[in-house]
Amino acid sequence: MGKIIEIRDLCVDFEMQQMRVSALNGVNLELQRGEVLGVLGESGSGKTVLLNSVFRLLPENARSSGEILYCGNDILSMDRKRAMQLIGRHFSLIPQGFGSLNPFLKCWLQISERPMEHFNMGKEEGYGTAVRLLGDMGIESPEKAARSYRHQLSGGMLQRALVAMGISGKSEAVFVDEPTKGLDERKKRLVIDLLQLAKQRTGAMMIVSHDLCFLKEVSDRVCVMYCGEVVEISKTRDFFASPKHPYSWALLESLPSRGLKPIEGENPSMVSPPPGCRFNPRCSHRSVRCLDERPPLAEIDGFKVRCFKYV
Amino acid sequence: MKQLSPKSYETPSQRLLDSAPLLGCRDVVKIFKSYLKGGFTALAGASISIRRGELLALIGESGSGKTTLAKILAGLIQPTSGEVFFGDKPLAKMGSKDLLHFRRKVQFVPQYPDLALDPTWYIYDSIAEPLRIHKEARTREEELEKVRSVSSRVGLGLDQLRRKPRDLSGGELQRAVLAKAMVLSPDVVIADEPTSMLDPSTQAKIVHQLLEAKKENGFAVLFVTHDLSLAEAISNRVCVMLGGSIVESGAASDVFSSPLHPYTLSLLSGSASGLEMNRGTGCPFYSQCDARMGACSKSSPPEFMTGKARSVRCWLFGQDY
Amino acid sequence: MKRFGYSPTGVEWAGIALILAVFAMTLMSFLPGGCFGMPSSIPYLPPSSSNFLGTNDIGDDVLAILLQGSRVSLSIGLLGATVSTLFGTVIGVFAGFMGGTVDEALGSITDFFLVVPALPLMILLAAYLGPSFMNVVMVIGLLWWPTTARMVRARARQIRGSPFIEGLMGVGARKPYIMFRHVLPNVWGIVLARFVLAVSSSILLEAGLSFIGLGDPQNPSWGMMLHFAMTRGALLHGAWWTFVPPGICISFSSLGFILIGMGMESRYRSSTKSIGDVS
Amino acid sequence: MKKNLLVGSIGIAILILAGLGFAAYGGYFSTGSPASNNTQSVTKALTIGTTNIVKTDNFVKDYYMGIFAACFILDPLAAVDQGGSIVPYLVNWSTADSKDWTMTLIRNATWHDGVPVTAEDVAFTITYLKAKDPNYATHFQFVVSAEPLDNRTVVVKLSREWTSFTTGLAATRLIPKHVWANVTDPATYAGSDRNIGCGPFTYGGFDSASGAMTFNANKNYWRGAPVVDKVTLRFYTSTDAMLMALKKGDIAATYAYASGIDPVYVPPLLEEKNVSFIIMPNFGVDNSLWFNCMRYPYNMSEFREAISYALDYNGYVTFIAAGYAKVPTKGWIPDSWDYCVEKPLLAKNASRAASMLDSLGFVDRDSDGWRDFPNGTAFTMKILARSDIALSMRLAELVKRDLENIRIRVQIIPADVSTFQTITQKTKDFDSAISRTTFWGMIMYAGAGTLYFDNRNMGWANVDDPEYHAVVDEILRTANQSRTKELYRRLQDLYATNMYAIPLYWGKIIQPYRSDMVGGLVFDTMYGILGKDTWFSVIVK
Repeated sequence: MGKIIEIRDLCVDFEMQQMRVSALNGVNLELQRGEVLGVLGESGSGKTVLLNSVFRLLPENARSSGEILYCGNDILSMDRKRAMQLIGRHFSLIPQGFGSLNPFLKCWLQISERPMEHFNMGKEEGYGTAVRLLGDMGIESPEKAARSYRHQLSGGMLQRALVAMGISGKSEAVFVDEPTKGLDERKKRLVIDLLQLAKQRTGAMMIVSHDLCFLKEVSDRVCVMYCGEVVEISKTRDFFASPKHPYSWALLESLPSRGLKPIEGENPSMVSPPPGCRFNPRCSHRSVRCLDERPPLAEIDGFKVRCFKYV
Repeated sequence: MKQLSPKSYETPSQRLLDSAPLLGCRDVVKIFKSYLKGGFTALAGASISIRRGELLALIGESGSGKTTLAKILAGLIQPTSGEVFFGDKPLAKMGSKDLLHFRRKVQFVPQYPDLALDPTWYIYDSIAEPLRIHKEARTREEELEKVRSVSSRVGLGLDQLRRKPRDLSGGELQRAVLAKAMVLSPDVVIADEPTSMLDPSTQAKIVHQLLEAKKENGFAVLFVTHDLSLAEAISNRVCVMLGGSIVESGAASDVFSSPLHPYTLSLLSGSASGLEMNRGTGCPFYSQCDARMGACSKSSPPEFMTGKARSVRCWLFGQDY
Repeated sequence: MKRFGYSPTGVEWAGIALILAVFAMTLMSFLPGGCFGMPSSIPYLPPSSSNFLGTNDIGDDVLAILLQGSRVSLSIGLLGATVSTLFGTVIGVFAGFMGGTVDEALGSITDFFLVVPALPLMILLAAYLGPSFMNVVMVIGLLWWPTTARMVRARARQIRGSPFIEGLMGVGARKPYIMFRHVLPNVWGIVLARFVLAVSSSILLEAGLSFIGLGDPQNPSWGMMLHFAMTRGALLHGAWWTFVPPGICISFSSLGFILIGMGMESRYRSSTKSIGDVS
Repeated sequence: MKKNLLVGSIGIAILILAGLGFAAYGGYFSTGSPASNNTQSVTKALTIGTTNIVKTDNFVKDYYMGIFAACFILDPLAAVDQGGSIVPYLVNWSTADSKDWTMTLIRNATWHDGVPVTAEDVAFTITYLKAKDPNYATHFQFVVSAEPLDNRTVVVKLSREWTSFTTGLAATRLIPKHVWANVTDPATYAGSDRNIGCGPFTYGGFDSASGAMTFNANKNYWRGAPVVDKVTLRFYTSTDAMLMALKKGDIAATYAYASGIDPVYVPPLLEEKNVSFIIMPNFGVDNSLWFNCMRYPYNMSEFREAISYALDYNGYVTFIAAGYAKVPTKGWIPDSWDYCVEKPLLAKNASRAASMLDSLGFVDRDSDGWRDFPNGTAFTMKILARSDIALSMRLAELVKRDLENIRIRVQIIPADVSTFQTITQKTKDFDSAISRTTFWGMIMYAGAGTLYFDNRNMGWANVDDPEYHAVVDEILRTANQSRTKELYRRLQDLYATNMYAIPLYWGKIIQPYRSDMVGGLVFDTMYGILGKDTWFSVIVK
């Protein structure tokens, strides 16, 4: 198992008027070949910023430090044009929602857009690829769907087209942004099936989501983010069986199937995060040490956790 | 906050089932006019009734018509045919005074909390607005008192009341929307997927606050959701919606432990694939049903009662009666 | 993410500076006569220490007239913009919120005025009504509202469709109440931006009307200064001081309002994106 | 999108500034290339610029087309000599009692289409124009009938004695009966023969797009063929543009009917070595302040006199006429007329004006700084001015400034030419007005400007004074020249004492031309350099 992407000490700040918002604080993470990594976090945890940093999509007011290594090349510090080329050739993105589909382009054009641009795929080949992919996804008449526009397709078909977009052409890693947001159970089911299909066609996959049940089904490893920090990285099975970090534990407890217990307190402000462990104001296990010392991301028995409980 | 288990909210179902329906509708059909496609049938004869003090979960996936049904019950849109009644009076025959009473007693909580409040108003004013419209508060002090008490019930502090919607998080917004719905002390709160856009921990918090408030004030809740586990955790009674009609209803414990309709079964087993629903004649689930019969494709099954307050729309149960 | 209080960008600062300059000119024009040079007995006197900007064809001090002209341009600009914005907002809100037949009727009126070529009609109207301050204001007001009405209507429609209005209906609020208390405050940003842009257009239109001799002779404006410079031989005299200053004033004052208006409009757009995203 | 708009608007602003800058120095750049006129070629052509813009080439409908038709293609019945007297041109006349006039054709004129001019045409012209053209309705107001006696004689019968009937003949443009006899509405007639006359030029055509009208020499003119073969009129919307064209040599001379160019243009032109000027005394009063003498308080001669002391006549001479004018006398009639009598010069005397107004009761009663009516209500003097003449508006502003100095609140009412005429001649709803008079107007009716004063005629001043009416009536009946002169003196006494109108300045008619391109221009009292005599003496260089 090799590492496809290694993120080292990634910090991202946004410069607003008069203040600095820290969105990511020293994130260390790697995406292994062949795995599905689920990045779990609630809104404001910085998971989307993480995704955007990998794709060099951060807005102008963002200041980043640290490294994002792909085959030893730092994507973050690379010349922008080269970086975009590298990202385009090796990574692909399944965006969130149908809004990212261009309403004025036919479906197949969008599915094959990336290989056509980065691998000199011809138009006919592109069309063929799109039809084949859509067929593999379980669409009964893929030719018709490939020639349709956004508004002519149903929700399920669009979902398939989105995933097809992500896996058309060769890619080392597929990144998926919140694939289940606002979807009902049956659609979620479909997405899970589709992603399983997609997993077989790519090197690795990273899924960003806040949907615990969904990640439980698709991911191999889970990385839990809280307030711009990675607080736990575990195997999925272990995580759902026995979460290590108090936050992970509380998060699982808040699921309807596990008692619907809310986490006390509010998400902390990103402008002035609490000192020490960022979870300490809401933590039921906090000690004096947690108040002013930031716990390290300790590695124990194959999982990593940022809590003094385990140090 | 004390630890709560879902069962602690359950009131003896028998008592609930005996009481007269508070708000309900009979055979409601709603066809949205469309110049291009010649109309879209969102509701095909749905009947539902909400009883005093219960928490009724309306389960359905997107496109099943649950939001339309919720809005019709809240009096926000007019049904094409069928009848909505509040108490014993049909909505269509209400005078302006009765209608005002209805508006006060039935409150609607929309799906997107970030759009449910006027972005230019302070949260306090938005929450106080129903009081002002219905002239419920005689003085500023009384209004302040009412707004504060209802806000603290959902966990909103004075600090948040002084802000505008854009300065609040999604969870805080949804709380404000809840507070606004509860400020008139309604009899029924219709919540249209109030937590579908929220994070799990926030969802848990909001649901708790809703349930706490319900317990204190005793209003009934129609909780529209597509989240089965959430529905199972909180509801007394469940209606499952499919293709514009209610295919199964009954006490929550019964439905979740022994689902009758094949669709409910497939939902609970998580095996439902993403195939499209049948929009033609016959049962909407016909094309995917494992137990389909000849009758299923010809006509839509009527409601069969399989027990007290338990009904299902499936030809499978037709022979029993 | 939280938003912060109003802090102008560089472009808007430039606009504010220009507008402040115009206001300063207007304030200075109220200083007692003679502060800026007395009328001279010599026409087309070049700039000198006694007349900073020289004199015009009838020996008036150009600087004094220029300052007085700022009053006219500013007041016509503001009044014309007020009339047009008021009209546009009322029609826009009404059409957008009521929808249906009301919307269609008002919409076709708006469209009619949109396609009518404004400038020729304006010249015609101004010529017919006769040159007077209020007429110029009315002409500008009557012909500038359709674009405002359309933008306000679009926004009002958007607001009408958003859940909070639906919620208000559910609470039992009446339509006029919703229109005044909720729709109006929500179109306010766009109205304000349109107002500022309309001020700029009014200044330019007034200058145009005055330049072709349809201005109000009681209130000499910058456009009228240009008019008399052009019709009384300032060009041949090479008396640049009679027409360059009013030209600069017209361009810069309208530019100032344009800059601010555009800034406000883009600010407004970015702040209301979220409502537009969800249908 | 937004950025484009921004860049665009800044770009426009810069363009405007650049344009202004260029315009500022444009005067120096365009000293112009010498004219390329083909003096040696077969045709001698002359191009003349004018700001009197013709909109349609129908001389009944279009005022300025009427002027140019009279200059080029039509002949008058009588002419005006250098001293302003009416002399025979196409016809001579005699009368015994100033009521029945016998007119005799004295020239062998032919129409442009070869038909000879007969007495029929003369009689037809008088009756037709009186009936169809509102201007001639006043010119021939006392005409009862005009009948041809034979081929060369016409008898005109008047309803009353009218010694100055012949002045109308100088204004009459003889038109062919065979063209117009069947035309019911001459103002809309568009037949190809509409511009047939018997004048020195035939009509060449009008291009309204390029703003040019041409006339070709009539070789069969009864005075012989004109010296130039072709005259082109170029129309300019502004004097500036016209004078630029003159400097560049695009046009050889400029023309403006009855007024010449605005004198403020003269000083900068003096530096041009090839530009010369024809400067002639103006027989009209350049500009007067006319009072509505039947409206309170302008019906009080003391009030009018008080106003006359408030005005700064030297200022008008400087600012409006650029020095090419005189301060007028109280007698109103310009000293270019030989019957002008010496009267005291008008002069500003603000304290006297103020004390006169005080004694009339026009004092500031509500202490707002402005004088009020004696009964205490606010007083505003309204001045009607021609909005289409920049000079007129400027003059109104100067008058306003002077009156405001003696604390009279003034409002300028701008009016275009037709509105001005309607208000002053028909509705009479005005306080005062500023306007010029023309030579033409000065000789009409009883002469000496009576046309403009007498409320029984155009009567801008709306004079209802029986004494004045008596003098006018006597002039109309009197055939005796010396008696008429005596009566004109009497009129000037009345003007001086009653101040029905205050002359603001007596100016000059100034027409610049290129001395290197044209010479021998003759100044006609009525039509300036476009008078008939010019065409027989002009030298095209």
